[in-house]
Amino acid sequence: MLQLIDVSKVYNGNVVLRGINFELESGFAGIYGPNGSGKSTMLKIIAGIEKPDCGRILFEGEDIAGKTPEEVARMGITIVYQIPRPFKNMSVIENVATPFILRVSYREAMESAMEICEFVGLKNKVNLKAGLLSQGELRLLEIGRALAAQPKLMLLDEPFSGLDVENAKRVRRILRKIKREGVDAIVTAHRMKLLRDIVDVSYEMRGGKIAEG
Amino acid sequence: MLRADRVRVELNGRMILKDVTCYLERREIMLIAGPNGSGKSTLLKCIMGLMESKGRVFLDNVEITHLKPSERFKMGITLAPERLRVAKNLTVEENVSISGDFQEALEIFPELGPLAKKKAGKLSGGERQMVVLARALISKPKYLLLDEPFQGLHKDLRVRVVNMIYNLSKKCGVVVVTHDELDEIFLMSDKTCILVGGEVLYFGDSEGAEQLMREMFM
Amino acid sequence: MISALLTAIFLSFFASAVILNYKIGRLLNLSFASIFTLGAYIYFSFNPTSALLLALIFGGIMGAIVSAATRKLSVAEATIISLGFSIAIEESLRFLYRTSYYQVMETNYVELFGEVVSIHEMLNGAMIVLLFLAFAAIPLSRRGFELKFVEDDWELAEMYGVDTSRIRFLTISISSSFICLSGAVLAPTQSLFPSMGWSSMVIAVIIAAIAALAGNAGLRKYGLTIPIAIAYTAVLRWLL
Amino acid sequence: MKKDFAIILALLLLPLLLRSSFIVSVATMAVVYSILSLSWFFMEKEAGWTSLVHSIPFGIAAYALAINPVLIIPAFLLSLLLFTALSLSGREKFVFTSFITAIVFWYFSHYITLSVNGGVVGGEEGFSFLSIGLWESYLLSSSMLLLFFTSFALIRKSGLGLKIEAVRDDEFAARSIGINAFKIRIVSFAISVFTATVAGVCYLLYFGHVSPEIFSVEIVLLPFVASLIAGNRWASPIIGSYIIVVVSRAFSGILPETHLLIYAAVLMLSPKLKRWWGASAY
Repeated sequence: MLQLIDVSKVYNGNVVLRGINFELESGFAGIYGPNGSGKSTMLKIIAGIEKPDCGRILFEGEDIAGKTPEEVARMGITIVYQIPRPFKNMSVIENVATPFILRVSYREAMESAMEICEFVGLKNKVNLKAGLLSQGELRLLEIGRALAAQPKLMLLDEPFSGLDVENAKRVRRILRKIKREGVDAIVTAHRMKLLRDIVDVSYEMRGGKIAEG
Repeated sequence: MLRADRVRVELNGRMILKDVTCYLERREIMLIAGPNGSGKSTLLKCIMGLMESKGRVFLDNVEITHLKPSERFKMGITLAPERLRVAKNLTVEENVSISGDFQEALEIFPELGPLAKKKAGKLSGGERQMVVLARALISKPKYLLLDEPFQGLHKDLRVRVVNMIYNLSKKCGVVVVTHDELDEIFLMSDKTCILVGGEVLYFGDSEGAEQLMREMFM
Repeated sequence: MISALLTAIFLSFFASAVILNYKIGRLLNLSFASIFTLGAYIYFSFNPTSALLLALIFGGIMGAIVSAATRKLSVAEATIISLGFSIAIEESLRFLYRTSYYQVMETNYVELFGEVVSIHEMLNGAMIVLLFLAFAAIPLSRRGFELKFVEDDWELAEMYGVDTSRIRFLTISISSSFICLSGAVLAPTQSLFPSMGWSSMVIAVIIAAIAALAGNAGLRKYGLTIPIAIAYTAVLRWLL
Repeated sequence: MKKDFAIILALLLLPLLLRSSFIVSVATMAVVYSILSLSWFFMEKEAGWTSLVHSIPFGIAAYALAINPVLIIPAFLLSLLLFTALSLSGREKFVFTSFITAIVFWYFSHYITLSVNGGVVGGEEGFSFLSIGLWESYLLSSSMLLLFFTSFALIRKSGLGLKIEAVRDDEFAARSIGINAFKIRIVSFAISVFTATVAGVCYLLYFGHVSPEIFSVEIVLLPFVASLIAGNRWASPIIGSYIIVVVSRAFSGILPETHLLIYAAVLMLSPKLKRWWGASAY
């Protein structure tokens, strides 16, 4: 369903991605590698936030390399940022309801948002301003908001970074639930260990190159 | 001794640092580890005085909490900031000579020689990191705070910087913040401070942190 | 032609002050409009020599107050505060001087390159050129290097031992003092009313914006204000 | 929100009970400026843009109606285009690009002239139009104020409101969940500009005359000052407008420019006031 063909990216003279070839048919794919290896850049390029310098990105047979972030999002690809970007002056439930608004009425959106809040375990904080959440709760909120966009493919950029053991476990549980629901995802992490039990296939990224491993 | 005493930072109603206390002597290396967003860089900024915070900071038993960053610099604290921070429209030479003599920087990183007249904004990541490090090193600090010093560096350069940190610790205190490639720095550090979500999870001798570090990062 | 050139130099001087304040003080200093007017009013309230001195002092004091009031604020907030000061000065002038002044100086005219120019205008021009050169000399001075660093990344400069708050304070005070002086110098050739400074202010901001678009490095952007100001006055003369 | 509505209703009904033409004339002025301030407040609080250029949709609308009522639509579109163009400079710079634009426009507004039957009208003098009478314009503008106030309350509890707020808080995050941020920005501008346009129409229908003074710094700053002076609720811009109009009327005999001194004070204290009212700065 997603296919990257010879994708490269250069930032002021630094080659970040060199000829990435990557394919995901279904399920969860994990990418691990050290900082600066290009994991985040690859996800950003898929999500349309960065433009690749060359190469093609096929999603369900269509080339999405030149599309804007909102077009890509509407096709069913949603990104969860490494550093959470909540709508910080809106309440938790409004944050989650916003993606639903594009499809359904206000009331239905709020109801569905409530379900999602329950799903990610933020049910008792729905009326709190998002800016007041802790780091772990913000990550859950981000995942909830991404789910609310009803994606076919989720891009999770280091979902475990910045979390203590307890919150990391919560995120892991939620990712497993998402997997059971049949959503596909690409997940990145520092170490393979973090991903081992949730991904179907894992890749290693180093110096802008990707290899199965 | 450089000591941060119950440093606390609140931003828009959210706690970024919760009563962090840590200290190091001169001729020691302290590693500050922790996941992204756990407040490591914020702690360094508080020690440097770049951020408003509650709590106190002492340098050799003198309280410096109310001093400006420029005054703290003159007392011997230098910060090499993260994200390859250079003055983009200034040349490499100008960038470095804010804190000392450019010739000394050349002794540390001869690679900067041919780049002297180039705008720092046009450098690659590794070259920028060299500028950042050179600028910090030639200021002859008593305490050096390094925020992600290995960002953008290649393998061989990384080894050089690790050795440099070790040599530096013979005469000054070094604080290193990093969340990547911990092994080499961890093994030579005297103290370790692990931050998670703005709280100190562990602070003390590095030997005692080994088990925890292996669990969390390695 | 020559008087147009003098206007252009005045405008580029004003624009340079705006850029300097924006880069180092991190605010669009709208209080310049009224500080300029203040200078002109001071000229009419005292004898010429002491007026020039008083303008320098008053301008400096106003600048110091503005700088103190806008410390550690975002650009937008600081700009709005400087606008508040501008209106406060303007209204105080309106309150103190119920009438407007207009004075035509009796002066001798000389012919220069086939054009009649008043001696007074020439003198004014010379003063403004001197002020402009003084401005241009700041980046070349010993402090100039630190200034350049502050312009580019003030936080970095602060952590490497540059006292940015002092530099900011001095920059805003000195430039305000110069603007006030230029108001006093130009007063005899202008009609006076409390909002007279605004037209120069607005033109200066536009020139500064164009110059800042064109170049970001050190002295060049100040130098660039001259051709832009000349082009501006030329267009204006052609239009009207 | 209900409390705000009650306050406004009380403010609007009071002059009707007192039945004094003087009070109604002051109140009408306050209501017209309230609509303007409310349009500004919508853009500041809901969409996150601090504008100092609301005098333009307000003034252009009045001018357009005075010259030829058909021109209202191009006037609205022109203002919207201007807002959009200025917003390209980014949120932080919008404050001063908009201010400078407003001032430049004020200068040029003195040259808006028309030749009618061989004579030239406009310029410094401005244009005249029919006034619909005191009581009529009071009823018209207060019903407009109520209408806009309730529709803003409804918008905030709707999908559009959520989208506008999402774009305000984090444009990038909003885009990556599929919201067309630029379109939403223009929609929020259109709402604000439309409200200001209606305010301009009410202004002209009441005074029956419009001159370049409508573009002056005073009008530029009025919504900003009015919204800051009385808190950070949705009723604040309206209460603030009442305060400014009443104060400048009360002191008009002693010191005609009193309200400008208030402006200066509010501007100088603006960050303090914002913190005091607990408004977050964008």
